Amino acid sequence: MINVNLIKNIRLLIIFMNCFISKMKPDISTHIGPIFIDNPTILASGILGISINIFNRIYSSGAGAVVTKSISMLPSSGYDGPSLFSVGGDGWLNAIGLSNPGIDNFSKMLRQNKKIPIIVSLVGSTDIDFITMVKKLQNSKILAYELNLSCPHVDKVGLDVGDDPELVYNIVKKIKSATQTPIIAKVGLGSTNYLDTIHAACDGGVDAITAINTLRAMAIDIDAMKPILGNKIGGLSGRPIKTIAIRCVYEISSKYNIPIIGCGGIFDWSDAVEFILAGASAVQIGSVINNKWMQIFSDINQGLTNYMSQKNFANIGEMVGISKKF
Amino acid sequence: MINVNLIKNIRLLIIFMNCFISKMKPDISTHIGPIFIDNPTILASGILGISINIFNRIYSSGAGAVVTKSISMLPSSGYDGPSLFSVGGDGWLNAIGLSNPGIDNFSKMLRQNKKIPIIVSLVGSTDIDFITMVKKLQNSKILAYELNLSCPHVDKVGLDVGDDPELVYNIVKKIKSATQTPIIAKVGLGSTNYLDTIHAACDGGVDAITAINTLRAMAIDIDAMKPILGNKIGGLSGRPIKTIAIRCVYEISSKYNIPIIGCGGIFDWSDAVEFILAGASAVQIGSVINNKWMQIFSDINQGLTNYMSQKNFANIGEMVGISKKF
Amino acid sequence: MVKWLGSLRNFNKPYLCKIEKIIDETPTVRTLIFSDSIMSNSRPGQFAMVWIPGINELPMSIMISTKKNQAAFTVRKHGVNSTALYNMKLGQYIGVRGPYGNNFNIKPGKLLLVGGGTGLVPLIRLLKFIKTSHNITLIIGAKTKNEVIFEDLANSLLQHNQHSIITTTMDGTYGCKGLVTHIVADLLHETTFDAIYTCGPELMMFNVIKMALSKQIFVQASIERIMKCGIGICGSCSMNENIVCKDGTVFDGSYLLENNEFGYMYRNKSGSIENYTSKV
Amino acid sequence: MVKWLGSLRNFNKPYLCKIEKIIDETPTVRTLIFSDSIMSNSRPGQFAMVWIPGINELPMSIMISTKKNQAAFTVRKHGVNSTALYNMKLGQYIGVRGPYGNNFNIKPGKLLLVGGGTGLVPLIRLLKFIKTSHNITLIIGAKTKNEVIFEDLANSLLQHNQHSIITTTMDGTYGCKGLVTHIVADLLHETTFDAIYTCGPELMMFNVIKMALSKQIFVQASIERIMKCGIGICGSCSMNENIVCKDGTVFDGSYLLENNEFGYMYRNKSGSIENYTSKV
Ligand SMILES: Cc1cc2nc3c(=O)[nH]c(=O)nc-3n(C[C@H](O)[C@H](O)[C@H](O)COP(=O)(O)OP(=O)(O)OC[C@H]3O[C@@H](n4cnc5c(N)ncnc54)[C@H](O)[C@@H]3O)c2cc1C
Ligand SMILES: Cc1cc2nc3c(=O)[nH]c(=O)nc-3n(C[C@H](O)[C@H](O)[C@H](O)COP(=O)(O)OP(=O)(O)OC[C@H]3O[C@@H](n4cnc5c(N)ncnc54)[C@H](O)[C@@H]3O)c2cc1C
Ligand SMILES: Cc1cc2nc3c(=O)[nH]c(=O)nc-3n(C[C@H](O)[C@H](O)[C@H](O)COP(=O)(O)O)c2cc1C
Ligand SMILES: Cc1cc2nc3c(=O)[nH]c(=O)nc-3n(C[C@H](O)[C@H](O)[C@H](O)COP(=O)(O)O)c2cc1C
Ligand code: FES
Ligand code: FES
Repeated sequence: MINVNLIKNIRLLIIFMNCFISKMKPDISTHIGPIFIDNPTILASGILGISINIFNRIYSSGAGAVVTKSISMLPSSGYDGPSLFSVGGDGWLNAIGLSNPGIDNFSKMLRQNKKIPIIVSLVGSTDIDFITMVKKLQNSKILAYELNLSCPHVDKVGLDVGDDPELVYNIVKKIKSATQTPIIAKVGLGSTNYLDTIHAACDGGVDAITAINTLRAMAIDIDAMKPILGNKIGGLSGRPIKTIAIRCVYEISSKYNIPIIGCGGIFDWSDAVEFILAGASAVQIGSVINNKWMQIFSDINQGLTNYMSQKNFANIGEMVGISKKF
Repeated sequence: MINVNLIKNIRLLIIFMNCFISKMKPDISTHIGPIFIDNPTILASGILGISINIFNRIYSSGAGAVVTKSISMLPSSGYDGPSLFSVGGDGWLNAIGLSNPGIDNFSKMLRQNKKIPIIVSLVGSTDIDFITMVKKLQNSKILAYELNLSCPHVDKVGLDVGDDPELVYNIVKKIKSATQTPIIAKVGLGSTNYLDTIHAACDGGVDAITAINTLRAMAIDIDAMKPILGNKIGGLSGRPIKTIAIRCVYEISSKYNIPIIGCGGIFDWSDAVEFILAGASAVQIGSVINNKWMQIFSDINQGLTNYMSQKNFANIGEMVGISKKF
Repeated sequence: MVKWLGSLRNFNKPYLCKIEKIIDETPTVRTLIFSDSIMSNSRPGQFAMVWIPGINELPMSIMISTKKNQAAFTVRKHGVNSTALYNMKLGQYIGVRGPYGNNFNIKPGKLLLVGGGTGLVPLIRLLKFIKTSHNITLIIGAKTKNEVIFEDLANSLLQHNQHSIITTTMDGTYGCKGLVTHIVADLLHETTFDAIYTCGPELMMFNVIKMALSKQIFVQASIERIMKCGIGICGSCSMNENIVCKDGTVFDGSYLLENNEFGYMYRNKSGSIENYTSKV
Repeated sequence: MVKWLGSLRNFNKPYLCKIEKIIDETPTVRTLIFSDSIMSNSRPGQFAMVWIPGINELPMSIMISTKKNQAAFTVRKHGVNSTALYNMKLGQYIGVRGPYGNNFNIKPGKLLLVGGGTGLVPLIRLLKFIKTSHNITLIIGAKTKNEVIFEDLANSLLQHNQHSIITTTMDGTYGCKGLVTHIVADLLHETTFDAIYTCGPELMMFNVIKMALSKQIFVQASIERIMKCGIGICGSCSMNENIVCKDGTVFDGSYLLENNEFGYMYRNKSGSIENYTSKV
């Protein structure tokens, strides 16, 4: 009897301690379909993501993963400047024009990667573009591919592809049969229904969706009487787009059973929480890097951990999409 | 000889004085196709525009015209609250749900209008809805009709109509044959290409375009873990959407030869100028009314006048779309 | 660089507050108390928009609490939404945004406060702002005995002032019998005041204002209309050319009497005109 | 309520300034002067992004003006864009945003400043911040006589200091003959300094740093890379793990020597690596 009681008590103690520990330290690792990362903060594409050294610095600063600049078949210098400026309210307009060193230079560099969870963003016009690039990268350590179907200011790529669900279906399907590496489709708001693009990507077998890219926008200087961006039209990022991005994540997760990475206007941990409650399994951090610098990843992870403790969430999975219950 | 010289001098003097006067006081009246107003600031639909007394107060405060709340066939109480709140950065989310007293109550009231340039906003699902409402208003003094093809958060009206170019064509065409009063189509960014909607409206004979309405968006409270708006999803207005609205006005005016009323995120005179340089012949003022109250109309007109003097514009027509020259 | 002030409170976004105490005032009226320094510092006559998460949002006059940094709402269960608010439990959260609207202009001297039902809320807050030199007469109107609210609270708030509290019920089960307006008429017959403040049913306020003005007494009333935004954007609270949430809710009586909607009609949630007279 | 600070200047948006004065420094270098109190107060080493409306935007070190509240850019015509800036006329507008980047850490004592071409700009601004107790040696490097800039200006800025200005041209048409680095080597042979600051062609800086560190002298250099955003978002200015526009542009020499891209390679506008050696 005494023994049994003792065992019971020890068991209770262990359960109690586990509760206590899990309450003290919620688990912020997250599964985005087949993709697993230590924490849900990911560097967004096009932000600083140009070299292994930078990826390493950002990963060491606390990011769960990093997305590269969107890489294309050939090197590109991008547009004339101004290519990025503030529109106030922590909003930014950019028309970098997808400058990148091209797949050959980039794949050479990526072969050096040993330990960083790198998501390679690819941009192209045809299924052949994408397949070719994926093949060139097959010997590198890559966490996933992100297909940029949503850059709003470069012709024939990005949104011009994303706006064509059939093409999206083809691209995704062909890449899926060419590689085991998970595929993420990054969508934005173009001139067709972005939900159709997602539908097509899902049919093609995509593993996750990133939503959203920047929104087509512009600014005119009233003294110069000219558009400011070198390319005149560009993409709006930062705070102003958050409520639109939240709506998209909520809509996608209400309609499709696909893991989502939320992106757009995340500024602090509470924004990250909002995205997760809306249905995202992870988040991407873009323009805010200017204000908060690389510190932002660990700041968000810390805030998220505190929130989870306070609200008694043991892991991210419990939180994902919970606002849809109401 | 002396006489001739004197006459010459007087002539020169008059020309000089005219220059001087026109330089001192640019003309801010504006033509929006067949619509002529004393100044280019118009109260946007859904903002305070509920009664003749309010219209009168706003007109007296300096607005060039006022747009009514969107009126539907039947009275509607709108959505449960919260139906409007701030998302920071002078951005607002709303889902009022097109509450309005219905065409019968409204047309009765409108018959009292003697002198106010009132643009009546109409919302409906079919051409018959619109025609019926126009007929009920035919004995009232109305400057123009604005067709709400763009409310982003009420089913079967607004964007659900605007996203269907064929329906838009039909509606515009039928109203045009039923009334002499000018027709404005108000567009927004829905799930099809808004430029197709404009194309259809132009084919149907529309007189002007208002761009843009609010953008579909939402916010979740991370403590309540619930969407905040009673309707969950609503429309984003205010500063955050300005650069998107400017882009739309610039795009429309680059592509179609149709007068445009710019709307979205106008906060002060410099924003109004930016819209005019992008291609708008007039502007609508919405959410900023909360910060600046009714004063905003004369403030903008004053700032615009100063700007025009400084840049030597004699009238609004000279400014419209001038940024496209570059 | 334009710095984002996101870390400061955004007064125009619902801010969640935990209900820390509930007082049952009458069988149908409750006071919900919560901590919030911003609401606790609001001026008399100001209101908040109160979010009952998942249900609706309602305008509520901001009630005082006896504790520091606290505020409260006193709600009568009425339709679905006020009943949902009334039914909120201890520890649950409500969202508040505001405070909104202007406030009573408190004159020195001898003041008459005339409140009916939950219309007493802004008058109770007014009592928090008076000086000991003020002489206060407070009329508390109710339908019946168990609907009388705030009598003890008012007594304790007025302990350092020369004052009198008159309670009146329509059925005479407590205090005087009859309408609030009868008491006012009697009082104005006997004495005079430096100012009168009133909040309650619109017809009551209408009559109080007429009586006050006939005696040339400064009078202000706090007006209720349907409010959806509370901040002067949606127009639902309009009363003639006035936007009650922004121009008011407190108006001078003289101004109100010129407004031909006041006392006669209001707009329902669709914005259609409805008449008070048909409803009373 | 979160108040919008739109009326304050947004430092990250191009702000138009009128060109008020133009100085032809050499047949290919001009200084464009404009009024702007924010730029005029920038620290030595800081740069601005300069918009030539309708053409392009370029990073430019912020040059001083002798007048208050003014600043300037000193531009060498080079490719299309710098030539467009060079060709701007009096009264025309350029857009400026910034100032960006960190600044030189000015030590007390005896300082050596080593500048080549328009790399002299941040060093001239540094002279605005020195105290009369500073002893300054300034080396002005140029290819040939008519490319020597800022000699008179530096003399007048240094009039209250113990100082010496050494000019050197590669072809010996003015001042000493030979590379800047030869002068530095000679100087370090004879004397020592409390700190060395350098800006100019990267290989020149690389050699100056090596010499300084071999004598254990504190040295800082201001680095140029392709800059598209100037504010640490686009990544185009990266040099190994450093983001030059945000971590720099000023770095300690000891740190730079550990960076295996410094002195050897940079990224072109597409982000592809190019070698300096192949270009010099
Ligand atoms: C500034 C302001 C302050 C308020 N302060 C308080 C307060 O402190 N305590 C409190 O209990 N209530 C207060 N109210 C009233 C409250 O906001 C609700 O209107 C009331 O509780 C009824 O809401 P409901 O949704 O439950 O009823 P509903 O179902 O909305 O309404 C029931 C009936 O009342 C009518 N009605 C609703 N609101 C009004 C109105 N404003 N004027 C005229 N008729 C109306 C409806 O048309 C309907 O016929 C205040 C209102 C305003 C505008
Ligand atoms: C922080 C900073 C401060 C600067 N300050 C000044 C200044 O005060 N005065 C001034 O005249 N210029 C300055 N520059 C250089 C200037 O921004 C332009 O790069 C230069 O004027 C050439 O521009 P361009 O477009 O006319 O030539 P381009 O046509 O762009 O270039 C011509 C060639 O130079 C190469 N190149 C361009 N920029 C760089 C670079 N940063 N590093 C290496 N190679 C490059 C290009 O790849 C190309 O081969 C500065 C640059 C930086 C980053
Ligand atoms: C300067 C800049 C460059 C970008 N480049 C890319 C890109 O190459 N590929 C891509 O998919 N998204 C690109 N984006 C979009 C971001 O990845 C992100 O989707 C967007 O900025 C919204 O997030 P944010 O609001 O946090 O910045 C870029 C954004 C910025 C600001
Ligand atoms: C509370 C509110 C109600 C609105 N109601 C309508 C409406 O009934 N019909 C309509 O066409 N637009 C409506 N709108 C959109 C505005 O007319 C305007 O297009 C939008 O707010 C963008 O302008 P702003 O940024 O200046 O507010 C509404 C906007 C708000 C904020
Ligand atoms: S409640 Fe919306 S304007 Fe008053
Ligand atoms: S120039 Fe963009 S990060 Fe440095």
